[in-house]
Order: sequence, then structure tokens, then C-alpha cells
Amino acid sequence: MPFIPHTEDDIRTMLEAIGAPDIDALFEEIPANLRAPGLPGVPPALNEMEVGRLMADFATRDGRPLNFIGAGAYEHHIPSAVWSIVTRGEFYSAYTPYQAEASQGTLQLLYEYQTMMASLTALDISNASLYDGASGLAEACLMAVRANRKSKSQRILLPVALNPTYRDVVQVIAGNQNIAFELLPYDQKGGQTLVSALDQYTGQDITAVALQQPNFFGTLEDVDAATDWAHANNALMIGVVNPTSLAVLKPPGQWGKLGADIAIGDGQPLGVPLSSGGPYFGFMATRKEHVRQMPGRIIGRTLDLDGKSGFTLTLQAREQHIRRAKATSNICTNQGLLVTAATIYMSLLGAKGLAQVAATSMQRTQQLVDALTRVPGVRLAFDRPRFHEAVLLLDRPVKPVLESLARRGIIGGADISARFPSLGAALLVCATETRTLADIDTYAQALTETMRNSAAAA
Amino acid sequence: MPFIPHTEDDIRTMLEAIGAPDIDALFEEIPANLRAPGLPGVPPALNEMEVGRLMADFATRDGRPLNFIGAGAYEHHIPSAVWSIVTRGEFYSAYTPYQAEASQGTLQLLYEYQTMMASLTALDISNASLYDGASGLAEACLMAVRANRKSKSQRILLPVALNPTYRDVVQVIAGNQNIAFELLPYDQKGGQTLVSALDQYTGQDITAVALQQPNFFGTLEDVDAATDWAHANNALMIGVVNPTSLAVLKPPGQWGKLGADIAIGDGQPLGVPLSSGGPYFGFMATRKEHVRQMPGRIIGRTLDLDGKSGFTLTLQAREQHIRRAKATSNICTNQGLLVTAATIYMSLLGAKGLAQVAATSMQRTQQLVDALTRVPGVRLAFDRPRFHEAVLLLDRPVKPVLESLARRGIIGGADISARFPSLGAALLVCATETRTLADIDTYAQALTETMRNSAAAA
Amino acid sequence: MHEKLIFEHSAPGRSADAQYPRVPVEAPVPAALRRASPPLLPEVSELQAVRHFTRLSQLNFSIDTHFYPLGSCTMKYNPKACNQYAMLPEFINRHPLAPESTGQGILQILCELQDMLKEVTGMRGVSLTPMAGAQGEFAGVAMIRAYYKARKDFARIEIIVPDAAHGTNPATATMCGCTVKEIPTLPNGDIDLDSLQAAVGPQTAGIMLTNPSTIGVFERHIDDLRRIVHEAGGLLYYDGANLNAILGKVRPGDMGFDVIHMNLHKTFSTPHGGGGPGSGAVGVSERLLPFLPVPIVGRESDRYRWLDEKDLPQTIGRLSNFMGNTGVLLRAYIYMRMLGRDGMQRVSEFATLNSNYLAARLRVAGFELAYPERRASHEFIVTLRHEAHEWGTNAMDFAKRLLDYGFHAPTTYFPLLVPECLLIEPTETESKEELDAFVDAMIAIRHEAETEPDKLKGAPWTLPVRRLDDVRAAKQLDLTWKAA
Amino acid sequence: MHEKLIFEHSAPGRSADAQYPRVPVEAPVPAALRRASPPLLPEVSELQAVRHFTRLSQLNFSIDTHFYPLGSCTMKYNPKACNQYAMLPEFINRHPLAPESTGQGILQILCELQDMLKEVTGMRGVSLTPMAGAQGEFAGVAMIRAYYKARKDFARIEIIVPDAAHGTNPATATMCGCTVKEIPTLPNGDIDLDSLQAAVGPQTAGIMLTNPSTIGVFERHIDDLRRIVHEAGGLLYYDGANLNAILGKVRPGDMGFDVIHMNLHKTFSTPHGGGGPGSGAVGVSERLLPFLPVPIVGRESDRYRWLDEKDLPQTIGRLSNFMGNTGVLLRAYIYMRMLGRDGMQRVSEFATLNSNYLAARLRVAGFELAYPERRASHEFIVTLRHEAHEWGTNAMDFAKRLLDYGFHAPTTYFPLLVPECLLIEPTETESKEELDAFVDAMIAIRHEAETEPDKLKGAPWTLPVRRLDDVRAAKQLDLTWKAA
Ligand SMILES: Cc1ncc(COP(=O)(O)O)c(C=O)c1O
Ligand SMILES: Cc1ncc(COP(=O)(O)O)c(C=O)c1O
Repeated sequence: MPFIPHTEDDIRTMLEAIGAPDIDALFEEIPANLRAPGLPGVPPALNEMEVGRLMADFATRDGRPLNFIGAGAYEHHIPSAVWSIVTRGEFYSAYTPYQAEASQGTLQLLYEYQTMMASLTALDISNASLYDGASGLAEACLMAVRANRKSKSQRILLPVALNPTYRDVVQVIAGNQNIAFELLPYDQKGGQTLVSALDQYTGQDITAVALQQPNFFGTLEDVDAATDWAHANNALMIGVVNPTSLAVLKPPGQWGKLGADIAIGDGQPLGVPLSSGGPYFGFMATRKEHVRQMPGRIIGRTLDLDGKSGFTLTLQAREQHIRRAKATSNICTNQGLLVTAATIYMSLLGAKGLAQVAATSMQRTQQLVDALTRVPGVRLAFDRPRFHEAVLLLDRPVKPVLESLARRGIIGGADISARFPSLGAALLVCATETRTLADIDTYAQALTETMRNSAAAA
Repeated sequence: MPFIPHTEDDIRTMLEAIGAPDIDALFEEIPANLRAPGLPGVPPALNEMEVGRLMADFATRDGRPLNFIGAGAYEHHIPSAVWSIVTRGEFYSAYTPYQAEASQGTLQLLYEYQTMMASLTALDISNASLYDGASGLAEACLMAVRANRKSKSQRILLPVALNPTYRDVVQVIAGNQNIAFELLPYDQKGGQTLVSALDQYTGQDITAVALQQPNFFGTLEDVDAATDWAHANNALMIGVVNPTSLAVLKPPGQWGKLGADIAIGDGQPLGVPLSSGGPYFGFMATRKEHVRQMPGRIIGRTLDLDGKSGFTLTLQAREQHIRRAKATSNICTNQGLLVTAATIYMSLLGAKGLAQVAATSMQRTQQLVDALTRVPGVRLAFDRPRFHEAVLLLDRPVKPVLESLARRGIIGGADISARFPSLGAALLVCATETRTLADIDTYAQALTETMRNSAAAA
Repeated sequence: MHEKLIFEHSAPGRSADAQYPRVPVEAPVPAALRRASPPLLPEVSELQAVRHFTRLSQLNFSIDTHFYPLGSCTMKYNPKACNQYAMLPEFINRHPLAPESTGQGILQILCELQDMLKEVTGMRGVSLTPMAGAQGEFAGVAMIRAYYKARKDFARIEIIVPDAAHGTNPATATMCGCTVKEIPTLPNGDIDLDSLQAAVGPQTAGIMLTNPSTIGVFERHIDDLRRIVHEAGGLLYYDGANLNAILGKVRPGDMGFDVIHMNLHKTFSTPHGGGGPGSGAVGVSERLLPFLPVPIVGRESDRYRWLDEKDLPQTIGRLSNFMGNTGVLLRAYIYMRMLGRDGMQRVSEFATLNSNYLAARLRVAGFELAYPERRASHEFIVTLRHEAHEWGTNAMDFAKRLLDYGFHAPTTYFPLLVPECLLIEPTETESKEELDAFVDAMIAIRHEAETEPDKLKGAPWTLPVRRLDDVRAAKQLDLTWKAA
Repeated sequence: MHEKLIFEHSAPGRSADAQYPRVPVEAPVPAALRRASPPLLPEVSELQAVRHFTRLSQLNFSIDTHFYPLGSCTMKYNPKACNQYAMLPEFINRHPLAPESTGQGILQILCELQDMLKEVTGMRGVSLTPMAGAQGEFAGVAMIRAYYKARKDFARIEIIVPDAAHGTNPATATMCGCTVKEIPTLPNGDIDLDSLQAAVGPQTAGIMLTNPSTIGVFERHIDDLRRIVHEAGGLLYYDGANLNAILGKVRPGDMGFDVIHMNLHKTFSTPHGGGGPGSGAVGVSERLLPFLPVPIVGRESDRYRWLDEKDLPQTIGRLSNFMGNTGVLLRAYIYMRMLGRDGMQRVSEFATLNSNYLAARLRVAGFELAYPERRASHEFIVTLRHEAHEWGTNAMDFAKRLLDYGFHAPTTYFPLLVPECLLIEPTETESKEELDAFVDAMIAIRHEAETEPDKLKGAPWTLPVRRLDDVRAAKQLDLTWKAA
């Protein structure tokens, strides 16, 4: 029996010890009328060899196209060491470290992670992860409502230039708690959020302002001005950040005069593969004074009976296990294994390596933009400094172009025209350090041909 | 500096401690006229990302064709658990277990391996591995010369139906020590070695006889008669065996009345991937009385200072470290990691699983033979019972047929016509449990078309 | 064994140089937006990192190294094949927004997974996007709320939970803007239906139930319970964290539940990873179908595509930036295909056999079961109140001492209604020998409790650290390392 | 930590059923050839196997967990990338006999590896087939023999080896049908050239030399030595196990060696796997080119193919069933590409720096270096004869006590000519901190030796077992487990 070790003898002896005639008797408390007749709709078992072949066939069907999408998930080089350690049984098959003494490996690693994230964001403390960046922003909004005692309004300002799915998710998760989200427009020329749009709120009760740096278009925001506005208006500042970018960009803790209050983001760029969409992880950092409002697990260093230092889950009184209906969040299982990957990744890259990844990605994206905007029918949407993404505007609908590129083995970018109709045929592209100049050339050539052919056809 | 942890500070402090002005001074004992001007012929460094891309490109170029070759290396299903454990750093990056107390993991595993191999071959003891099956047979021949005190001739009989490369390797390795190898012919109809050919040697001083079961053609040999002949003539019997087959075939230790004296073979089928030719491992088992003549490492169980049992390298006095010019062999580094794989593999499959693998492979090969011999121009060479390989005879040269199949993504078998000219256009094919009926069908159809087209072309 | 912090291995200027682009590039960031000083990340060599994290890993207990009978957590063997095949390069390098035409393989897998989960739960529709059990709960309660909003029944904002419920249940209700009403469990382990009857009303949105409950028994009066809630106009939520107990034996859909979340990282054996990731797929009955969170995979003849807000205009919406924890879903899919229909039934059979056997043996050995007259489900509760009372050795002491014996401790002090409790879930993948060894350890520890209670109170003795001071951890917060 | 034998976890009828074809098939074997009773393989579940072998692994010291300064073994970091990319499905699923047209990728890799090894060694031709250092030696000596046979100089069957030589050198010579003549090392570490001069003659086939030798110093009179051997008509064999010491600094070919084997599993960092696999690629000068073992990769314009007996009719032939340990070669290739030309030079520089630093510090700490007036190469020798004489604590005691301190022991009692020796090879991948910690441990142990010698003699104390009785192991042979 796959994965079940019982021999006939075992079964007999065990039933005897229980005093049950057969295994079926163990289910006798289930009302007879409810007993299921098995699971005929589930296919019969395959052995590992068969399932391996099946999965390989599925995978082969999908192939390995050359990717130029970012849009919230970034293809970076992941050192082999990362996943070879992450998948060690001791990390992979352990539970949440409830028994601290038997989980010092995971706990120490998480403490190291918290230290790294706090430093990367330039804030005091970090939790041990949330589900992802989008739901993390929702948690940040809920946290801001709890933490900003000066505000009663539950009004939070979000930029239009925020990842639109983040906005969707925030609405779904925080929306049930009567939080009102209002939108800050962006500059049509530069792509940056209009800080001047905050003026209309000056003097009003605003709970928090969020800004994404770089924003969804890849454009760099004027985070200092926004942060100062927020603090001047008793609002908390939430920074939504790409962790790679923090190696070169001013960290949230240093935005404006006082620094942002909460930093959140998706940790995927730190050693987590694209994985068809997940699992990734959300990170969150904040100031010391908000620690009791922060959702998610937190690891603390303490002493053991012999006075030796060790690590343990702490501040559990905020969490659902203990606090139940009054918990800071319902989150329980988080994304521990991905944090394990990120911690190893950051240890391998260090500040220097991460800065090189960031800078090289910026350079590559610039090269990509240069190459693609030379293609007739393609121009750049925004002229402000950006990180490693850019919006291109096509002279025709994006989708057929992307389909045509896909047939050539190229994933040409994210079609964002539906989400930003005012932009027209907008394509969000990204090139990280993993894309070579040859890759960029391949894309540019394919795009040239695609545009030529579809123009010819039109 | 890749893989080097030294900071500038470190270097300075270290040179001071040494009392050397710079690193170059450490090489001052090398005569100046011999100093190399660096390594201009080696390409500049790539980072891991670049080398990963390069390797992926090489790999993609080679693809993943459907394989029907055996000929000494067999494509079996390998449970995922095997290599996920084998590549754990503690196994992967340890040295030969010279410090027993710090190597109990490897040592206990090897002791378990020895137990499994002894049982699989039905002999008393096993060593901890040799390089591969071919060189293992050479070692077995040298060992037979040492072990057979009754024989002075250094004459060893090898079958023509032995894997021809094994014969080559034996000649190369044992040939320098004046051992004479004589050949036993095979039956042209059945493919089995003619035991009757031994008659001419009756009464002569023969050191050893080797027989491969199944033989290179896949045919099953009459091992009992050969073994009894050997013992009746004071020769040692060496069994060259496929370990998978031992789940269903009579093991060497039970051949004839007394059993073979030495069993050797290639352990690759036990959880080791084809790997483009290696690393595999050779296994060797023998009777207790020959233990001091056996080459290679041997692990023994013993007691520690507290009387607790533990494992250690033993009988090292036979080995080159101590015995030097008089050692049983020069082998030092062996194939430990592959043995690790095999031990986990055998533990997962157990006797029942291994028998299922063997029996299913036999069945699949029979189905393959049935399907391919229905193709016009293809017939079966030998009519005797076989294990999981068969020789097919084509009505035209084999090589172009294989090339044509390769273009269709099929590796159609091993062309053995050059090594066995008397057979004509001979193709050795194999289907293990990993080949499905659909695979066999794919092959049969491709072969039909290939034969039709090349016939048409002729 | 002690391992320094990674920062203590650090030295300025050291790094794993093979891991990033070599050619120095200056990031063209405007001065005002530039980072002034580098973050405090470790500066270590590749070997130092590998050695550090490998050594850290060895400080953990895990399924791959220890029996781990953590109740409510279903710590069973995670087949290595699930990881290997989920990590195929095509899957892990695929961008989630790549055109559907380039992802038919993975879409088919996810679609088949949806179908299998429907079959397993008896529900009509499934969405795979929730990223853990608690997010599945959120989706479930949000759907209940959306359902009532669509019916303009705005009064229904109360969620009933039994006192034995997992903490995520009430916490989720709150997050969804509901209020929580707790109802008690009877001494026999069933829910107090009178209290339930008294609790329901026009304000009732629904009840959240685990069945078998977290006290390890099957709610026998589920039919009555369902009737009470449905007649009051409420919906039934099934917390499917414990599906391991009933796979193929009884289906939440057949019991009349309207919505369920499933912890794929428990029943379907994706690993827990020292704290996640999980997956909390949700299933719904007919009436909640329109509200399922998106995206969902749809099949149109032989093509697969994502269904989104356009296809499900009433959807509660999105819970993650893409489509949930795909990698976890792949692992669950592989596991389910390897089990097949018979294997899935065996899961609940042998999980239940192991649980009842362990309970029977511990009872004979003198331990008190919390619900001795009931069949255990896949887990059961031992109460150590006598041991605590007589010898001063409480559940935590037993738990810590078990670590010394080489066993991970069962869940302690949950559910809260049973004093000094150990919630023990052996799972189906453990052998009788392992269970027997656990019983032997429990007996030995009980003997120690009587004769040398300090052995328990000082435990653990043999782990990397002795018992840790949780109070100090919370009082003298030390959450990040600072250079000395 | 103790782990039972896998057989002790076994129970009749148990198995990891997902791992083999389910449909029972009867093997159609004639009765006379059929196996009568099944072999004694374990019957365990997949979890039991995984847990057992995972736990076993944790009982090992390894590079990934410990500093491992085992002299002559070059235990440096094995980059994880080498394993990951060598295990790409296309490489590991490729059958070695598949047509060359389907293997141009891997053939190109091997061809480039041959070229890089030629550059590194300064030799004219390279064959990758030998499967370990000792088999490389075999190939080398066999080529020497073939060379003389081809010249009909049948008298040359004597191989000279210094007394410091690795045991495989004389053992190999014997296997090749040669006789062995040993020559002494001078107190200053150089070879006694007078003895060499006296030893050579018309019977001399060659000399086998490691340079730097296994005593960790560079043979300064290598020019004279070469002249003596060549003038006597013999050839020079370079044992390239210690290439880590000289990479990019001096090339065996330039020193005048005729043949070399390289331990790719040392210098080029393929892992040692707890005992292998290795790779003992051989390089030769012009005159031995025709004798290289086959197969070798040849390039013809842009196609690669295997060269075999037909291409090299004078080849010594084949040493393995296919083409050697390809997987090891892939790892070496990846490693070399990641180092590049500069990285390779740094290997020898920092290996030598670490070695000299460690030697200097130990000397200051009061340890006696065997060759104090010499520069250390990548390794060096400490002799503990004083410690043994004064306190009765010998090299083995120090070695075992080091294990308690968390360090793998250096090589002990090799080379045999230095009494109570520790041959210490730190390698370039270890940090100064690690070396300093090792020195601290050595100092502490030395103090123990003086004050509490039993701490050493009873060591190790903290490992899974205390010191093992090797004599008993050899006398009361227990080589396989038998059911009780
Ligand atoms: C009964 C029960 N419900 C809900 C949950 C929450 O699931 P998750 O931790 O995946 O959010 C758990 C697990 O912790 C549980 O045991
Ligand atoms: C100096 C020297 N020569 C030869 C060898 C033999 O190499 P291998 O163990 O790979 O056969 C070794 C390693 O053990 C060695 O250190």
C-alpha cells in the first residue's frame, strides 16, 4: 500500500488491541446514511514512475519560453545552493516551530531573516512572512487602522499606479471591515503618482497612504514628499517595495523625514522561482512601537534554563491561537519554506550581490527598451526614471502580438491595456540580470517580424 | 573571489603571521624557469547563472530521446527519494570514512549494502564497491589467481557471449600480469555459451571460468553445468551478473552443486541513472574463505570503548595504504556515492519490488521483440530463454537504421554487428519496466517506416 | 550543537561571487532616491552559507527524521516524488502571466485537481487560490457574506463556532466583518445542540465546524445540526483541516455543508516547510458557486483557460497576486494521482487505525483519554490532569520530555477545553513499531513523572537548547540581531 | 544518536509500493534457473527508508557541515551548481551508446574539458576515462609499459617511488606487472638524488612522483631529478592528486613529466561522496600520445565523435565499460568554467596561503612542523612525537579528540616516514576564522594532553560512538547482518 507501512499482521494485532472486528468498525460513529461509497470519480493510482512520466509530458507540452514579464514576479538567478538546502527534509518536512527546542534550525533562520528584512527596509522589526505581497498589503492596511490611534476614518489612499491586482486583493480582504480606499492618480507623462493629488486631502482624517516603489509601471515614485505629507497629516505611510530594488533604492525606513511606518512587499525576487504563480511570500517590516499590531509570526531570541541563548515564537498573544476572534490576523500557516529560500539567497548575495542584481536588471531593462523602441510601431510610455520595468505603447492591440511572440518561444510582456485603458495598447516589459544581450536581440528581432507581418496583414 | 572567503584584511594578517611579503613568495621554492605564466588557454570565468544557461543549452541540444538500449546499462525507474537523499551534503561531500567515529552514517550504510549484496548473490560477503562491472571482472580474475592456490596456470576461460567491452577491459587490466584468457564459443542458434566447449579443458590446469548471466545477448546461460565443471576441475567459478536479474534468477551462490566462488557485476541498474556512461559501480561478493583476497574496501561491525556497536573500515592490511606494492589491488577511491544510491534503492524496492522490476522488464522485452519482429526485414537471432535483452537481425546494415530512428527521437538499440561479425546485421535491444506498450508501439511504427523508406531507397 | 548566527560568520568584503553578475554596474538611480548605506546582509562565502544552513537544518525535528504526532497538523510522509516532479524546470520557470496557450499542461493539471477535490468533498465547485487554511476560511466566510449580500439579507453577520474550534475560525470571522458566537461541547464530545438551537436566529450567517472535530471525534448528530442551522437560514462551513480522517468515508457535501476549505498541506501531504507554504482550496455547494474566488481553471472542449471576474461577475474576487500557491497544488496533484481512489480511502482507514490503536495502548498503560467512550478519529486527546495534579508534571513537561526520547511532542493545550491535553495524531504513514516505541516512551516518562519529576520539569536535556524562557522572549523583545 | 539497521525496521510484507510496477508479473524463467527464495532485502515503507537514511546521513562529518582538513584529500567546497547542472535530465538519462549525433552537447563539453586539462597540466593529450586516481595511475604506468614494448625495450619493468609516495603508486606498479624500487626522502623534504642516481639503470621504466610531494613541500631539484631519470632512459610519472597546490603556478608538462593523472575529485572539486566516485583523467607528453586509453573525444570541424581503437591502434585500450565517470567529468567542467583562468590560479594561491598560515600559527603555538625550514605547499605535516613521548598522547588521540571539537581530523600516520604525523590540508575554501578556530582547538587539546591525557585517549566522547575497536573488527569479522 503506497505510503502505508502496515502488514497484515500489524492490522490484526492493532485491531485486537483496539477491540474492533475490522477497520470499518472504526467509522461506525458516522451515520450510515452519510457513508460514502468510495471515490469512483478519482482515477486509479499510478506508481511514481507513471506519474513522473505524466508530469514530464505536461511539462514538455508547456516548454521553456524566453520570458520578459515581470509585473510582480521576477525571474532572477537562483543559486543552486538555495533549493538544495531548502529541500532538505529537516526544513522541508518540519511543521511550524511550535516546539522551540526541537526547531532551533528553523527558528534561528527566521530570526536571521527578520534581521535581514529589517535592515533591507531600514525599519526596526520584521515578521516571519505573510502569504504574498498582495495579501500582505491588505494586512498592512488593516494593521494601519489598528496602529493609527489618531485616525478614526479608516480611509486609506492607494495609488492608481499600484499593481492593480494588489488593489483588487486589498479590496477583497480589507473591504469586509469597512475600510474606504481612495485613489491617487498618476502623471500621464512620467508614470509617477501625483503627490500633488494629496493636497486635496490635507487636513482630513486619513488613516494611511500607500505608495509602491517602484510602481507598477516600473517608474520611481517621489516617496519622500508623499511620506512627509502623510506624517504631516497624521496618516501612516505604507511602502510597497520590491526587495531587490532596496539594494539600490532608498529604503522605506528612510523615506521622507521620518521614514515609512510599514513596509510590505512580495519576497519572490529573493530566491523564489516564478513557479507558475506561487508559492511566494509576503514580507512586512515596521517600527518597534507597532510590533503588537503586526500580523503574522514573530521570532524572538531568549534564554534557556541554562542561560544559553535560543529562539522561540514570541508575541503569540496577538495571534489567533490565543487571541482568537481578537487576533491581529487569522494568518496561521505562512510561507516559511520560501523565507528559508530568501534567507539563504540573501546570505549568498550579500548587499553587494543584491545591488549588482538590481543594477544589472536596470541596465538590461534599459537595453531592452532601447532595442524594442527601435521597432516601428513601438514607443515608450513614460519618461521618468524607472527600476527594471517599463511600459511600451504599441500601435495595435497587444494580445495578438503577444500570441505571435509566444509561438516564437518568447513571452513578450504583460498586456496591461485592459487594466489601464487610458494608456491604450500598453505592454509592461521587464528584463532582469538573467536576460542576455542576445536574448534582448532575439526579442527585438521577433517583435520586428511580428509587427511587420501583422502590419502587412492589416 | 568565487569560492574563496578571504578578505583583504585576512590576506594581510595571514601573510604577516607567515612572514611572507606576498602570496607569490609562498611559491618561491618553485624554480623560476618553471613558473607558469598563468593559464591563458583556459576561458575566463562564468558566474553560476551563465554556466547554468550554458549547460542547459548543451542539454537541450542533446534532448531526451526514447531509449531501447541496454548493453550493460539499463534505464530503470529511480525513486525520487534515492537521489534526494544521496545528494545530501553529509553523504555527498564526505570523504572515504577514515575517521570511523565521524562517519558512522556512511559506514553503517555500507554495512547494510554489503549485507544486501551478499544476500542478493547468495554469497557470504561483499566488498564496498569497485569502479564498474568491467573493471570489476578484471579484479575478479586477478583475485581468482590469488585465491586459487591449486592452480598455477593463470589460465582463465571467458565466454565469447560475455559483454565484449568487459573482455577488452579485463585484457587491459589483468593482461599486464601474464594471465591468459581463452574463449568459450556460443551456440549460434540459442545464443548460450556452449558448456560442451569446456570438455576440451577437462583435466587441464584452469584457474577460473567466468560466465555472464544473462549473457551479453540477453540469453540465459546453463550456469549449473559450467559451475560444476569448474569445481570438478579445480577452477574457481566467477559469475558476472545483472543485479536486477538476481531477484528472479538463481543467484551465483547457488549455481551448480557448490555455488560460484565470486560474483561480480555492474550495480548501475540499482538506482543509478544512465548518466551518459557513468559513474556506475562494480559490486563483488565471494565466500568467506576468500575474504583476504578480495580487493576493495570492506566494512566491519565492531564495538566502541563503551561496548556499543559501531562500524569501521576493516581488513585494511590487504589494501594499498598499508600493503603498498603487495596490496590485493591499487583501488582506493571507489564509487561510494553510487552504492549509497543502490542501498536506498534496494531498501525501497525490497525483494518483491525488484522481482517485479525484473519480471516486468522481461515481459516488456518480449513485447518489444514481438512487435519488432513483425516488421518486415527484422528477425530474432536466438531462440533460448532470455532476460530483458534480445538480438535482432536486420536485412540491411544497422547503423543507418539507427541514425534514421534517432532522427525520430528513438534510440533503437546497440549495433553489435562489428563486435559479432558472424551474426551479420545484429541489433541488441532492451525494454525495461520504464517502457510502456505505447513506447513499444512508437518504436515499431518508426522502425516500420524506416525500413520501408530505406528499402524503397535501396 | 551550537551554530553561530550567519552575521557572526560575516566579514566585510567577503561574498559568494559566483552568484551575481561580475561586471560592476552602477544603478542609475537619481540621488534623492538612492540608498545611502548598504543593508546589513551577511558577507559570507558560499561554503560558509551552505555549512551554516546545513547545520541549522540539523537542529530541527522533521517528518524525515522523527515521528511527529502533532495533532490537527497531519504530519505524514511527504513523498519525495511530489517535490521532484513539481520542481520540473518548465513548471518552476513559468511566469504566471504567460499566455494560456503556453500553459495548457499546467492548466490541465490544475483543472484535474479541481475535479478530484470536488469528488473528494462532494462539493459542486472548487477554487484553488487560497494560500493556506486560514485564507480558505476567509474565502469561505466571505462567500457566505457575499451570498447574503446578494440576497440583501444584511442582518446575517454572526458566525457560530464551537469552543473546540481552531483559533483561525473565530479570527477569520472577525476579519470578514462578522461577530462570533461560541457554543460549548458536551462532555461526550458532541456539540451541545440545545445551545446551538438557542444561538441561531435571523442574525446567523453560519456555523464553522470541523468534523471530526479538533477533539478527535466525529459529530454524530451532524444531520440534526445541519437541520438546525439551515432551518435558521444559516449556512454550514466545513473546516477541512482534518480531511485525513474521512477521505472516502464521508463527504462534507453529502453531510450538507455549503462551503469547505481543505488544507492540502495536511491531507494531501504537501510539506509544511517549517511554517508553510500551504494551500487552502475551497469547495462550495450549488448556491455558493457564483461567489468562488478567482481565478479558476475552466475547460472548453480540449482547451483550458483561466476564468476570472468576467466569467464570474459575483465572485468575491482575488486573494493573491496570481493564482495561489501553484507549487503546492502541483504537489497535491502528484500525491493524489499516486494514491488514486483506493489509496485515498486507505489514508483515512489507516490514519484512524493508528489513532485508535495508539489511544487503546495508552489507555491500557494508564493514561486518561479525554473521550474514552468514543471512537477516535485520526487523532485523539490524552488529558494529563492527574499527572499534573499528583506530581506537578503538566502537559508541557511531558511534551518537552518526549523530545529527549526522540519524538516530536503532540499538540499541547489545544483544544483549550480539555485540561492538560495532548492532541495526538499519528497519521497513516507511521508504522506500528513507531507507535509502540512512542507508547514505551510515554510509559517511561510517566514513571519518571512519579519518581523523578525534575527530569520532566527540566526537559529537554539532550537538545540544542534546554527549555526556553517564553516569558522573557515576549517581555525583553529581541527580534533582530545587532552588531555588538 | 543511534539508528537501527535498516533490516531492523523491516517487517514481512511491507514495502514502498509506489516504487515498482503494480500489476503482478510472473518472470518466465525456466525452473532450473529460477531463484528459489527471495534475497534478504529490507521490507520497509518509503517513510521508513527516507527517515533511516536521512538520520544516517546526520551521523557523518562532511564538507557541508565541518572543516575537514584531511591531508592529500583536498576536501574543499563542492559547489552546488556542479551537482545541479550535471544532473540535468538530458545528461543523466542519456544512454552512453546512443548515436553520437544525439550527443553533440555532451561530447563538446568533454572535448573542452580535455582541452582545459591539457592547458592546466601542460601535456599534449588527455584521456578522461580512468575512474579514479589509482586507475589513472594504472593507465599511466600501462602507457609507459606500452611505450617500451612498442620500442621492444622489454627490460624496463622497474618503477621507482619515493618512500613518501601514496600507497596506490607501488600498488599500481605491481598491477601493471612492474617491480617497485623505493628511494628515501632527505630530512629537508627533498628526494635523495644520490639514491635516485644509484637506483636508475637499463631496467628503469620510470619514476612516480607527487610534486609537491605528500609531505607538503615542492621538490626543488626537479630539474636534476628529471635529467637523471630521462638520461637513464626512464619516464617521469606525475601523481596529480595534489594539483591543488600548483594550479597555474607550474605545469607538470613544463617540468618534463611524461605522464600525469589528475584527481578531478580533489582539485576540481567533484565531491568525494563518502568514498567516490572519482575521476583520474590522464595527460601525456608527445611520445605517449599513441597509447592513451580510449575512448577520447575528437573534434572534426564542428562535429564531435569518440575516438576508439580504430583511431588509436596503439592505445592501451579500455578501462571501463563505457567512457569513465561522465557525471564526475561534468561536475569538473562546470567547476572549471566557474573558476576560469584567474580563478584556477587563485585556487593554488589561497590553498597555499591557508596552509602556510595554519602551519605558522601551529608552530607558534608550540607544535613541531616536520619540515620547518620549508615553505608549505597546500598541505603540511605536524609531528606529534614529543606529545606522544612525553604524555603518551599520540597522533590518533589528537585526531579523535579533534572530532569532539567539531573538526574532522587531518590525515594521520601518512606519509609513513614522519612519526606521529598529522598531514593537514585546509584548502582554499576555508576562512581564516575557521583556521583560527582549528588552531584554538589544537592548543586546547595539547593542554589537555599535558593535564588530562585521558581526555584524548578516551576520545571521541561526543560522537555517535566512542573510539572503535579496529583490532576486534579485523579479528572477529562481522561483515554482514544476520537475522537474530
Ligand atoms: C482545524 C484547523 N483549522 C484551520 C487551520 C488553519 O490552517 P492554516 O494553518 O493552513 O491556515 C488549522 C491548521 O493550523 C487547523 O488545524
Ligand atoms: C597522492 C595521491 N595519489 C593517489 C591517490 C589515489 O587516488 P584515488 O583515491 O582517486 O584512487 C591519492 C588519493 O587517495 C593521493 O592522495
